[in-house]
Amino acid sequence: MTSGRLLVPVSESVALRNTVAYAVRHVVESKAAEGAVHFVYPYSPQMVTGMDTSGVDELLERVEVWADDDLGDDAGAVDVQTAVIGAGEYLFSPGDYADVLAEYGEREDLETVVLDPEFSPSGTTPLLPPLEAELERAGFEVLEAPVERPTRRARLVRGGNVGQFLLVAALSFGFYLLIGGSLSTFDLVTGGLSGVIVATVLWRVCFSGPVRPGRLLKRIGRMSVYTFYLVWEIVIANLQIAYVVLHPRLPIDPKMVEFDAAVWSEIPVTTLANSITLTPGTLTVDVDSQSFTVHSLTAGARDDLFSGGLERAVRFVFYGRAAARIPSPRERGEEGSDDGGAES
Amino acid sequence: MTLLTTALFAATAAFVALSVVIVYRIVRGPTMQDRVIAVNAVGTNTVVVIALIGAATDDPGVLDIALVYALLNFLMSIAISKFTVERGGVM
Amino acid sequence: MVTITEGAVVALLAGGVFFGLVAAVGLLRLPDLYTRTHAASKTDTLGAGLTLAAVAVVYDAGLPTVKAGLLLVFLLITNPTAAHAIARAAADQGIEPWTAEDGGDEQ
Amino acid sequence: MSNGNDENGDENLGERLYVESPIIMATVRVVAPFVLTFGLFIMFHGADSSGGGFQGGVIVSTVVLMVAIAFGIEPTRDWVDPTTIVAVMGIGVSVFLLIGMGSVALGGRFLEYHAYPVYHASKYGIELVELAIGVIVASVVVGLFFAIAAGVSHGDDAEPAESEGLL
Repeated sequence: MTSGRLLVPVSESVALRNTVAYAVRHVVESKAAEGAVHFVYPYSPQMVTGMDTSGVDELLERVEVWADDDLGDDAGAVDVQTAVIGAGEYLFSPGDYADVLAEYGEREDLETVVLDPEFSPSGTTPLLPPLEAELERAGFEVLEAPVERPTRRARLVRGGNVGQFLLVAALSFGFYLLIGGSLSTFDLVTGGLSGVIVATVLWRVCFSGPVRPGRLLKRIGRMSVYTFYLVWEIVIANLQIAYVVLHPRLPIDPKMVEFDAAVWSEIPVTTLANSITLTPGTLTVDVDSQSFTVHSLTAGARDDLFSGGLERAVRFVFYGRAAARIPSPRERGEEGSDDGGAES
Repeated sequence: MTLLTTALFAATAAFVALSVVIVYRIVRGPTMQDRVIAVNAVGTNTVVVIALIGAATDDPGVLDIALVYALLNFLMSIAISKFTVERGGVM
Repeated sequence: MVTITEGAVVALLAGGVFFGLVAAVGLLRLPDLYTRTHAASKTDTLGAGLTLAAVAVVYDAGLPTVKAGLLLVFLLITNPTAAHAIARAAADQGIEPWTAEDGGDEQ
Repeated sequence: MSNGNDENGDENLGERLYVESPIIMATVRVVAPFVLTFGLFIMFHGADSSGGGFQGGVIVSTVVLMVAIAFGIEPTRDWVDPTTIVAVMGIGVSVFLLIGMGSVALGGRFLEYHAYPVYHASKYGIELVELAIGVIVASVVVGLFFAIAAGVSHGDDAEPAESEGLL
């Protein structure tokens, strides 16, 4: 039996985001007529959490935003509430916590408790197993939010051809001789052996598709040009960061922005993402196929990002000169798709 | 001591001191990611320190150790990030 | 007299230590995880880069120079990836970025 | 919130899907062959430099751990296949034993390389033994990693209590 009315005690914890998602999903799936999730914070002034009431309110507010996020279209069907309980009482043992939770649960007619696996309002004391027992004795059904999440994975091993095998072997052999720094018979033999081993193990992992040597050489050539450009950008970026960090007033205006980059496939996207991370006040937080979520430190950094110099350079490396002329994100109208954060 | 070794040792000392400063962030947190990023920074500094000591004492073999350390540092960062995300915040 | 090599090494080391310092100060001063990641990923990488360049110069174009260069390339590839991994984990756990409006000095 | 994962919300009702980061995967793809070569280099140069079988073996196993972290443990398990690990471990142990017992058979003590009627017997002997140790170390580390990972992850019908015990 699954109940559609849940009581979720919350505290500052690393698994909180996940617990909220689990509780919301649980209610939605139960298809209960009067689904409800109550997030409660057992608060006691004596607790040594270093948190005052404003911190608690902020936490509950955050939880509510997450719950709305997860509910999406079902927002109307489920009643989400937050409350601070136990204020003014002295909460110490798991029994105390169970008592205030049980009292609240009975008042609000909730039958199931979802526990955060990292729930620990009193700091470091291991509270969970005894709390679970106490709550079950009080007549609640107790669920612990699972920590594993469903995962979608990319393919590890891809198709390959002989060219790929030889290329990996050659790369490995060359690298072996480079770090060995000698051309003695011993090094040549062991180097060849490791080339074969490395290629056997990794030949279908290293490349995303069949290798075309001509195109690869061109890319490597353009890559070396790009490296100089990148190093220059990195130095400029760091001087800017140094100015910002050492400035007495810390003139930063951080903000998350999202934009769709005009690069395709794995390696170019990664090159662009890592270049973004290394250059002016920008940090790639997430990439979903072409959509980049970037955290930017200053308004100037955002400007540079949208004017698309790096993106153009990466396109030049991987697709040649013609592709470099694709318009910049600003010209494509990508600018302004700010995500959350402050208004500019 | 030549000027070079003095400079190298001075830089080594500076990087060690900086790492000690960063330890404040590891202790203070507040989130686990803060700690990971600080540990990662200390790791990068350690790689540099190993390389510097190698250069100052003229022992090129030490560079191999620095390389391995850099590798482990990277592995630590991605491992912690991945497992915290995949297990919903629980290590 | 100071030779060119010595001058280059000292200059590179000074630059490296300076950016290492910026990284450490940034890690302590900046208000939230994401901004701190900026300091750690960029500045520390350049600080390490300059210092490793100094090490490469010290070894005077031998095999160790190659190794120092490899170490540098490795750091340049992996450090931003590590920073991305950590920032991604933070975003996934719902840690909100600090904005100028939050103001004040939480920390 | 800005994790692009919530877009699939229709099919899985607020359940947050975890997608491996393409950036980490690509980085690992690029770095892996070089790390593996480096590990093998350290293994082969056990006799005359700072390297050795043990260190090299650990670096080699790092490659597998790196791939497992970037691509997920399940696909990696399919890729390397635990029986391969056990087989490799067996080969390592038998090479070690063969060299060790070979010297005994030729009238020396265990691992006494001079017993072999080969030029530079001691050098090649140490080399081979280091190699065998490296292979053993690498396969043991990888095997342990998969064993621990299997214990922690919740199977479809595993008892929750059981996995908690292992954590």
